[in-house]
Amino acid sequence: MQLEIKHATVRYSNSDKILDNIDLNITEGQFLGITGKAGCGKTTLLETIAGFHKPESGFVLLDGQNIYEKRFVSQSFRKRLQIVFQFPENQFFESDIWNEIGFGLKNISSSPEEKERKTIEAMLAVGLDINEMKNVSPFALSGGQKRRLALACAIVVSPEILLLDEPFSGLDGDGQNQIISILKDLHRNGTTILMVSHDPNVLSEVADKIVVLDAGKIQFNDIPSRVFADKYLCDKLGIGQPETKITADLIGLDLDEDLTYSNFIKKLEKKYLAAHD
Amino acid sequence: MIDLTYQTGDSILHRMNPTHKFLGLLICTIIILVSKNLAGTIIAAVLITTLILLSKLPIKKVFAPLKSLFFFLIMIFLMNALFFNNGDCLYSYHSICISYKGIEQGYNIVLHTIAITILSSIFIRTTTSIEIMRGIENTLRPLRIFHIPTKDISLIMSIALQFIPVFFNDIDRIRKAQIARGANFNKGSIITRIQSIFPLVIPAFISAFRRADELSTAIEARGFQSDYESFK
Amino acid sequence: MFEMPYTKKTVITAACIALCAVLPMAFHAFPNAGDIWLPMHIPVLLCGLICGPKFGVLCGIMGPFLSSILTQMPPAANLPSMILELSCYGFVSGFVITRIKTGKQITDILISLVCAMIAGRIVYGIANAAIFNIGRFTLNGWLVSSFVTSLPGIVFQMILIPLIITALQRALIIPDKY
Amino acid sequence: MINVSNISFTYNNNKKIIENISLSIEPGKVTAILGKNGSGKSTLVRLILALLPISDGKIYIDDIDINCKEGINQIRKQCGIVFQNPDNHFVSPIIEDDIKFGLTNHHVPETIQSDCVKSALDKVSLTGYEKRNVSTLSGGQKQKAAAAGILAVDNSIIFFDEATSMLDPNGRKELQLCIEDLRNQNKTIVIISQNIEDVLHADKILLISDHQIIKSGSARDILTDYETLKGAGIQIPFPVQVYHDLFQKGIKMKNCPLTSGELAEELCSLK
Repeated sequence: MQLEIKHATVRYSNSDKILDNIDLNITEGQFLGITGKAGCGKTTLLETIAGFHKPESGFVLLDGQNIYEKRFVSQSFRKRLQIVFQFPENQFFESDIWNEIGFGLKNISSSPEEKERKTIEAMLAVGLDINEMKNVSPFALSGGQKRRLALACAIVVSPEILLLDEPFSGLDGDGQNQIISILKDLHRNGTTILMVSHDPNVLSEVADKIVVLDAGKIQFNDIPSRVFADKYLCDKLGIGQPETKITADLIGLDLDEDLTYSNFIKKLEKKYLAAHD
Repeated sequence: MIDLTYQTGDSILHRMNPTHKFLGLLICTIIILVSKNLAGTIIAAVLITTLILLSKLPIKKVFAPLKSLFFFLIMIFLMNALFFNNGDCLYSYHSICISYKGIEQGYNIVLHTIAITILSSIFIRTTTSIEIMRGIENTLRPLRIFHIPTKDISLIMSIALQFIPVFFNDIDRIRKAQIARGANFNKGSIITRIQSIFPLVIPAFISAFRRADELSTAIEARGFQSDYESFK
Repeated sequence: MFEMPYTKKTVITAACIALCAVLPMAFHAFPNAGDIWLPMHIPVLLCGLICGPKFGVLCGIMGPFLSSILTQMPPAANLPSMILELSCYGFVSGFVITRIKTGKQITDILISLVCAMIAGRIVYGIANAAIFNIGRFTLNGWLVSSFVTSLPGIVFQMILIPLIITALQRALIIPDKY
Repeated sequence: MINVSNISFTYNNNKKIIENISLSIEPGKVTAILGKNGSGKSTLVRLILALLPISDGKIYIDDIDINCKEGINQIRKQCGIVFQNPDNHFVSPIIEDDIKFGLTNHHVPETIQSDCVKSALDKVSLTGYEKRNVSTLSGGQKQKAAAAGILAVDNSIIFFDEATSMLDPNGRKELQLCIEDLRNQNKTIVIISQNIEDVLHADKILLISDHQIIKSGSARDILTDYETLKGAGIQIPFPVQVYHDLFQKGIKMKNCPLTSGELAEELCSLK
């Protein structure tokens, strides 16, 4: 699977350029974080990749095929690539969860048994209890459950590429951890994930590489430790730094290329024990 | 605010007090409707030309609404000309009866309808929707003597205006979400296309009503005293 | 009618009026079965059913008016007959649902909808005849044609409106009737 | 001064949302109610503001019981609330008209309404936004305009019910700064939130879990108590998490840090 964006420029009907000459290459099985301050074009980039904004110039290629060409079959594209928008809770309409998740499958003609299996799989993946939830209405769920249901609706077609726009916004500590573990499982099973997020801590925890956008241009496309290296630049780009990096800099601890929390604790422990021997 | 029809400008009409404009429109419409004969149409024509000159609006824009009315007006004219029979038919073929009276009445109605359409088009293009709401609010005020809660009505109108851009974005987001899930809206037979309306309309109503529910709590918290109660 | 505080009914009516303007605009964008499903009628009927006859009439008057001044749809010429028809929808649906108690919500709703639609169509025919004073002969021609053309729309509304009401109740936005 | 004595609330008499909660909101202080989604904190606020009927228990504002007419008038006069969704607050597309709606409800004479609007907008640093259309504002600005609507009628107690949860980071910063300003104008502020960022500077925090207040105390008491926070499903502050994990590994810091600055000091003084 090869997803390339070649010098794409996107502009809404009368506004100035939202995305300006974007070149991006997404390889299979990658977990790519997308960040930047408000209005830098993060969501537009995600929606352009998902086929909602035809670039003025440049292309979006999936395995070499331009997804905006007329004869490009959108059904198969939807099967391979799914997008979950910010605050996705307002898309529900079915009378119960089972049909709500199954809606995605209805448009991709697969056999009833397979539909049954896939729907159960999706509910398990997002931690929704099958027999308790089967004929509960999607509108009667809590905020966190609705967010996980929206995720289930996307992963039921087992897409190769999953795009998420701020999946944690509006959730509490528990809700966020649940979504993170779901995304980590999906990534482990080989799904390529593109995630827009403001939270440097989560990005440095889960993302292999991070794209930083500013005024529609890509400023960085690198591993977290290099993206968050320079405090002054991070403040200027409005992306902030993960707390592990901030504290490590304050006490002069070298995290060498790995900003995750577990590594931070390991390094601290090593430094402390070394000082005592 | 989606003021698709408002043309920015600062002609006398744009600056005129919205209430007077609204009352003026109502009065002109009634005059045109009441004046059955040719005189009414001439007055209307003179009135419209002066208003168009005053408002400095592009002519094409003012006459735009007539395009969609074209067939409707022809139908009205034919209905009157062919089927109106009160006696003196020039030529009749069981129910069809062409008469002078019918034809005259036909083109009178058509001309009056055109006049009213242009008048309201001028009014809409020179007044923003918020000004229109204020105009209506003032015109309705005398109805308070019939115990009609006009303050509540004007609140409802201004809430409705404020909701329009919000609902528009909601529906757009719902549409994108459903397309992302594989729904397609313009392919397949009539049945599938009608069925494709459900995943849009139901969520649109749910999110609209949820917003209304939250807003009603908010205005209650802001000490909203309904007009209706104050009348009791 | 459902037991709800006055402020909630006023704001729901405002939402329905806004939807009368937004729905045709939003669904004009893509050609799915044209205007067969009559987007502007649904908010008025819902408003009548949920908030009662008074609010239903208000929605029936303000909805098309707001839509007309914002998007020229309906054009000023047939605004009066549209207002008469929709306010009749709002009033009759609200009036009937408060009167009948068949014990099952779905039947209450369907009966109120049927009465509202019949009354609405008749008023629309008479209003058009009066305004464009077409002779008596064409009046019933007009009535018959307006019923036939909007039959698919009527059937669609009979399916859609109960679905929306149950969904609203599940989402705890409006209370249960029984 | 609001006193709540063991109120509880059940939804259509089967689901218990609030169980026997007592609390008091002192004037001039910033009180925070912290709890995860569904713990009942938003319902608690709606009960205090008489927007929902209490199942049992009593709520007093300046010693007037709120479920009488006079009580409700006092609540409306003294309390204002900014809700979670910035779009579900406004009653008019123009900011000035929306603020005037609140002023008319509080019977403020027509003549001085414009100055009230102007001064309220200055207080939330939205000077000159009177004629602006609401749909052109950002999320953070909308919440500040909502706060302006409350300041205009001079409510002395202002509730923020998860007002930052739908905002992006700079919208959130904007609103947090605005809350800080209000604090200096010695307004009584009640912040309801699920993330610790909003409640760091509160004078008193009430921790809600499973429909009950399980702990109340200063910000430092609550936010450094690892077990209780974990039990209540709240995200643990980073310094407290580090303190706890190092403690597990036998490395003991003198006292539990709350800010990254304190954490750095503790770590340096470890050697």
